[in-house]
Amino acid sequence: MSENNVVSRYTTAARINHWITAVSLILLALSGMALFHPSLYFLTNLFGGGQMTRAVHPWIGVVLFFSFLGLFFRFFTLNLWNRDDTVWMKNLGAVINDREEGLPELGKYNAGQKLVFWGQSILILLLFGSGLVLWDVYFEAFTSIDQKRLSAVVHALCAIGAILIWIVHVYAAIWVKGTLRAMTRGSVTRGWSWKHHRKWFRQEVGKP
Amino acid sequence: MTNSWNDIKNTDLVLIMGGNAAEAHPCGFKWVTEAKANNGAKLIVVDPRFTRSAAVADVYAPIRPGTDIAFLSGVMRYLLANNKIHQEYVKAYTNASYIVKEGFAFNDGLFTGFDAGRKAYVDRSSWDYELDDQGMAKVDETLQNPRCAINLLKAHVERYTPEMVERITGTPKAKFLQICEMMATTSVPDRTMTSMYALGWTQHTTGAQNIRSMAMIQLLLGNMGMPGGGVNALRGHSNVQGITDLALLSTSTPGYLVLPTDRETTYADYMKSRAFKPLRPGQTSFWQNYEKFFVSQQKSFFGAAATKDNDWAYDYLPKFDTSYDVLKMVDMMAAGQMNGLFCQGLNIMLASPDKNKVVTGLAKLKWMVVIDPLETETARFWENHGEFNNVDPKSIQTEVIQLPASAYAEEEGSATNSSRVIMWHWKAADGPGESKSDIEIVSELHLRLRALYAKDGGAFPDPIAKLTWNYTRPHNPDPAEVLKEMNGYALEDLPDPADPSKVLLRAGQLLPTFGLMRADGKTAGGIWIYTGVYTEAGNMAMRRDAADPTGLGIHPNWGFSWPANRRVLYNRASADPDGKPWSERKKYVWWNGSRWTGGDVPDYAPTIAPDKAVGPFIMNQEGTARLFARAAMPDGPFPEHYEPMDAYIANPLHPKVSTNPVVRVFAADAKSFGTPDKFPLVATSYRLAEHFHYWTKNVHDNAVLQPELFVEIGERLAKAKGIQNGDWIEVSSQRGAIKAKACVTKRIRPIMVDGKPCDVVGLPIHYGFIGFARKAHPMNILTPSVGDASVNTPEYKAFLVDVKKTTPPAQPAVA
Amino acid sequence: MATLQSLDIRRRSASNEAPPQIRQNAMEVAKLIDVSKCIGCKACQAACLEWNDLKQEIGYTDGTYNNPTDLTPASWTVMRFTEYEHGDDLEWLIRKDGCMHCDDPGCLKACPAPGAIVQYTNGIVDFVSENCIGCGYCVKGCPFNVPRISKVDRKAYKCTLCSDRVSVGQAPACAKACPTQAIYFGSKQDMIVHAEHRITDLKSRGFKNAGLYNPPGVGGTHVMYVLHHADKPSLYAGLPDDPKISPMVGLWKGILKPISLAAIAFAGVFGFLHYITKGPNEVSEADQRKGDELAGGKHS
Amino acid sequence: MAVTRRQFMKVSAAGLAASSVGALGFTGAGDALAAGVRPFKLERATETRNACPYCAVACGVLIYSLGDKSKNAKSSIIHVEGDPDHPVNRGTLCARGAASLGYIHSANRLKYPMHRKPGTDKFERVSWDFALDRITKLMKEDRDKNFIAKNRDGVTVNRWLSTGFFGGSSLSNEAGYLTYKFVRATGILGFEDQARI
Repeated sequence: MSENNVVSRYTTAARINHWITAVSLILLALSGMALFHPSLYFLTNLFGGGQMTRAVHPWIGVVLFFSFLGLFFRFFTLNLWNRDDTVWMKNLGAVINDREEGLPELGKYNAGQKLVFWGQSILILLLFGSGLVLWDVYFEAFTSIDQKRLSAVVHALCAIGAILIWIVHVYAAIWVKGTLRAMTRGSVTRGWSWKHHRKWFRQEVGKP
Repeated sequence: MTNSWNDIKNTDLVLIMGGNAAEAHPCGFKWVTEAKANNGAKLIVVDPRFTRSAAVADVYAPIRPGTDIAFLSGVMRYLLANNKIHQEYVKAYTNASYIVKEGFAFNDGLFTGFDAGRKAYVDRSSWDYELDDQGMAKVDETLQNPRCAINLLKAHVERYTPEMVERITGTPKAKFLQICEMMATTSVPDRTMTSMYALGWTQHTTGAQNIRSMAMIQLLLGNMGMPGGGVNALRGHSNVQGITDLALLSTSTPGYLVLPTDRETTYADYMKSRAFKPLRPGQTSFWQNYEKFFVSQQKSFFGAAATKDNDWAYDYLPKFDTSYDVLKMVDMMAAGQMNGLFCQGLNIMLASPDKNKVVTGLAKLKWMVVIDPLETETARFWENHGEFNNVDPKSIQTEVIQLPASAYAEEEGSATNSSRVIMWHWKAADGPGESKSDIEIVSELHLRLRALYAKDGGAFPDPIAKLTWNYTRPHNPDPAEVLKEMNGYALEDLPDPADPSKVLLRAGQLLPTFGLMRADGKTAGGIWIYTGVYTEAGNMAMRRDAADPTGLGIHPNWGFSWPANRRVLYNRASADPDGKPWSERKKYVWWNGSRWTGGDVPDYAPTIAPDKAVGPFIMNQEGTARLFARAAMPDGPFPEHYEPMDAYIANPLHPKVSTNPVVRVFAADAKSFGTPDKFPLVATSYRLAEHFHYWTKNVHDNAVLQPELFVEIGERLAKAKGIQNGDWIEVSSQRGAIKAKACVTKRIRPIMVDGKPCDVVGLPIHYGFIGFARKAHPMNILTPSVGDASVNTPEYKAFLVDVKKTTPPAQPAVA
Repeated sequence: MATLQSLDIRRRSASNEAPPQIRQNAMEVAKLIDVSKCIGCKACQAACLEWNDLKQEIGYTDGTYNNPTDLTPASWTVMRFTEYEHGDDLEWLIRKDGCMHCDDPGCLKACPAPGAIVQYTNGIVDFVSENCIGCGYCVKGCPFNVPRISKVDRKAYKCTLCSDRVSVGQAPACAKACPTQAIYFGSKQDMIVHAEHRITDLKSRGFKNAGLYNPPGVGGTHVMYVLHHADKPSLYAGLPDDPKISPMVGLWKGILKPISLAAIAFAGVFGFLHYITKGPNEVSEADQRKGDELAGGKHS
Repeated sequence: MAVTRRQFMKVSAAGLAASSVGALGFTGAGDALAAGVRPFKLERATETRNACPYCAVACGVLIYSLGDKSKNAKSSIIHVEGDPDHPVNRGTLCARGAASLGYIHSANRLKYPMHRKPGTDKFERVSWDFALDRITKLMKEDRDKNFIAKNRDGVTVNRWLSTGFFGGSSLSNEAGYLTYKFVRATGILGFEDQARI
């Protein structure tokens, strides 16, 4: 399992998969927000102007969808909800205030991470579906204008949801020191593992 | 048009029947909408189909194609029976009181004088008035004599009861009577009705009589010569009026003069039958001036070569034995009797009925010249276009020369619209490629032919060699110079007949009016009715003063309206016999105590006082209009309903004489007529608002607006035949079959004819195998090669077909 | 006519910049389409194609008089023919379809590209192609289903009310061409007055429900109809009875925009405050030790 | 909704202002309020008065062409619209007239004299001289052979029946008049236009 003083947390493939997803999501958020709010329209310059932004956004969406699909199948079993998660959630206040001592030992993911996982899974599915409805270049003929209007609202709401979750996800990674390296180097420190995902750590140690 | 486009705004009631003005003449139809919006006018549309004119009508009535005379005769019966006629007008301005010869009669569908062998009214002598010993027509002012024209008319139309009208025309009785009542409201002096018709009335074997029926109604109602009245032919091409005036017609010469027949062996014979003497005392009988117009015309054509000694070059004109009209020429071509043909802007392959017969004829020609701005089917009749024109070029030995002509925008000149207004147009740019104007092409042909005859001699070269062509630029004459020649000028000084010491006009000066034309060779003028269009004051066709001082839409200083810049014909009739307007509301031209005055040029000698009792219809020998036509029509002095040649039913009035008995049928076509057992549907052809004849399929945007041939059928018929909207269907007639897409519509409903439902099929004419619109079978594959008894206009508007579902046509490999 | 030439901007899509508000008295123009006078001749369609240099593809007939069968990027107006049978009577209702130039334009509201859709002070709603990004949001914003996106350049197109002609004091090409004055153009006030005359005439001819179509749901329009059956606009090939900007679009382009940005901002601010008040969540020495122990007592 | 549109917009505006802090300074005020109306294309085009070529309403049209007819500018027609002065059409045009620019520039306009030899399946381009000489030669051959000077009764009839002429009905009067003179002088009786059909 581990070599020296670190614990392996993500394989290279998983990390690549994550970062493709992450980059896609950021680009989608930037291009999407550019088209969503006039104050952010200047962001279209990042993509080569309005026409280009409109054109590439859905394609990035396709990349994100399939990339996220990879993450989903990679991790969904680990993100199944259990009794400990419920306890953890009930003590969210303690978590936010960095007082995790009394909480149950956690597996690879805590309830917050699982919520991020399931939240993004559902939202990306909805974004993908509503995005296809809005993707007039190829799919204009398949839906009515009313369906497109509904999709636009769903797409916007889901996008905001996804961005908010993403903010939580990123902030958590920044706030919880030692997290980031899991996705940059693939490993975490033993101390980090002990502190945040002790049950998982025990399993990892117990592996032959 | 007896009146003008603008005059329509003065009307109180518009009858569109035998036409579809909204689609065929949208910008003229504007004046109908103006009359409706600003004059409270009502619009009646009578048509086999609920057209786009009907879409804005107050009343629409369906009618079976080819039964207009029955409808209109029924109207006349209604007006006469209910005394809804303009009594004083009818009495004073028509021949109602004239006594018709005892011998005249009408029995079992035939007037007196019919020769069954020659299928003609050979002896029309009974179709005339009783004359007194002065040669004047006898009249009975009290109208009591049963032989008075109006009493004979009453008896003639008595058979056209509303029930009979419904039985023949399919128009529901209630609708018919509603329309009669509306029309009857215009029999009062201060209300008028206008009639707007087009090919829907002319393209029948009874075409001329259709129009005559309407003219009679307008006379009974007192609507002729009135603002907002008249009988208005809405003509087809931009200058078809001018070209008709100029007599590009087999037996005419310009200005409605007539070519001699080979029975008129001498000039004296010819003139004898033209000099129409008055039939009532003191009448104008304007055609008495015929010789002045004829001689001036010959002087224009042949200059010094036309002299009194050679009877003004009488023999330079061909004499006709029969009318060589379109149908006759096609028949001759198909019989191999013609070698050469020119098609100058006329797409004969689509324009003449029975396309297969036309193509047979074209293929038998030795040579054909096509002069046109556009590609035409005619020019490429020898080209294989799959099933749309399935011919073998190798087997067609016709030599074809196609010459590119410039179009309207690329040349200047004048044109005459349907209101008889001659207007100038200016050149905007050169034509494409090497195209030349028609003027240049015709000039080149004439000069080269003339040179050949000068060099080699040949058959009777005189008229060619002596034809005046002394234009400044003979190879491409200036249109203004040509218009001057048409207008006419003095060849010698013209002394004033009242005071011989004075000169009215110096030699070389342009004639201000045809009143100055002379029969002694001192004046020249190509077309007398145009005289006044180009005077010493300048080119009147160029006038562009749009002012309308009376507000009646006269616009007297816009262009030049022939004759004599008159906008409404017979306008003397707008005033009562005392010269006072019939009503203040319809005031137009009146006697002011010393002369005729008003907003328009009076159609009358300007200083003849009313008490001289000179009739307003000065072109007629009687001075009055004719309810009884005398021998002017070959098929009867009264209109009579005859079935179209493709007869849907046996004529209920006289089944033994079902169709027009004097129609000319060529031997080759004797078996080409359909019968209802094989072709149980009544078809009619028509034009669409989006297209102009066969031209605009070459215009991208028009092809966009109506891209493809369709056939309109009613829902009942579609259901019976299992046809859905947009299905391909085959339409067949005795002449052939075409494929087209079905347009299933509520706008064609079955009508009850002679007790059984009759379905109408509508066929737009515009499509062929040349152009940007979808290729199609020319629709004239279906139409019969037979024409009107008077003028041989083909019967495009009523024929029998059948329809069935079919497969799409195979598209030819090469587009 | 000077005011007709004023094409000052009243609204501009996706812009925070407030248009100049000083010039308030520009004459509002309108096109009045009198359906009762329309003969469906398609002169307006031809004039529109010609003036605007549009090259519509040649289609096929579908067994009706509707050609082209729908609005397209190159056909900014089409005639829609409806055969309306009631009892024994038949009416052929012919409506010229095209942009209505709403006073409260849904397209402009939906458009995300700054300046791609503008509304001039004279009421014309115009698409400015160079700013258009082809997203199709205008299609979703429009209550009349008018804008069309070109497959060639992915830009939105519709009737401009011939803003180029109006800007030099000319009537739109369709209005000028219309043979029967079924299309009439002038100030909106004049058009309303003219419509009243027409309605009076129609009522005298038995159309008791004749009226003006100037739907308040979109603040009125600068293309109005005189209808013989103003009580049933939908008879005319589905003209909306009571058009409004869809509530979906209202939500999407209205309250959702500020709320969303606020939520994102809030999340960011919350994180920042959390960080500076609570400090980072770091692994303690003790945790590190325990971790090492668990892993086998190795030290780092 | 209880909120009116105006109130709603105010709320939106406030929210917008609050939420767009991060975007301040980026909204390109420079290009903000310029909106490009398509330039009026007839500004200095040459206007020529003409008449619509189609039906016999003969509407007045204004033809606009490129260039000012100066020596070095080749006129080319760019637009056709109704002549507002013309009493009949008063500036209006129908679907045919309004699209007549497409007739002027139709790809199916004829540009050169063409000749189809008997039995062949194509037109070949020829010179005007060839075409005109060929036509007059064919005319003379047929006329000299088939001209009827006298009928069976010995009456001078001077007619030529084996060649016919279908004339256009959209020619100018002047072209029609010259056509009449040219054709009638040859003795042709089979001479018709669109009027009858």
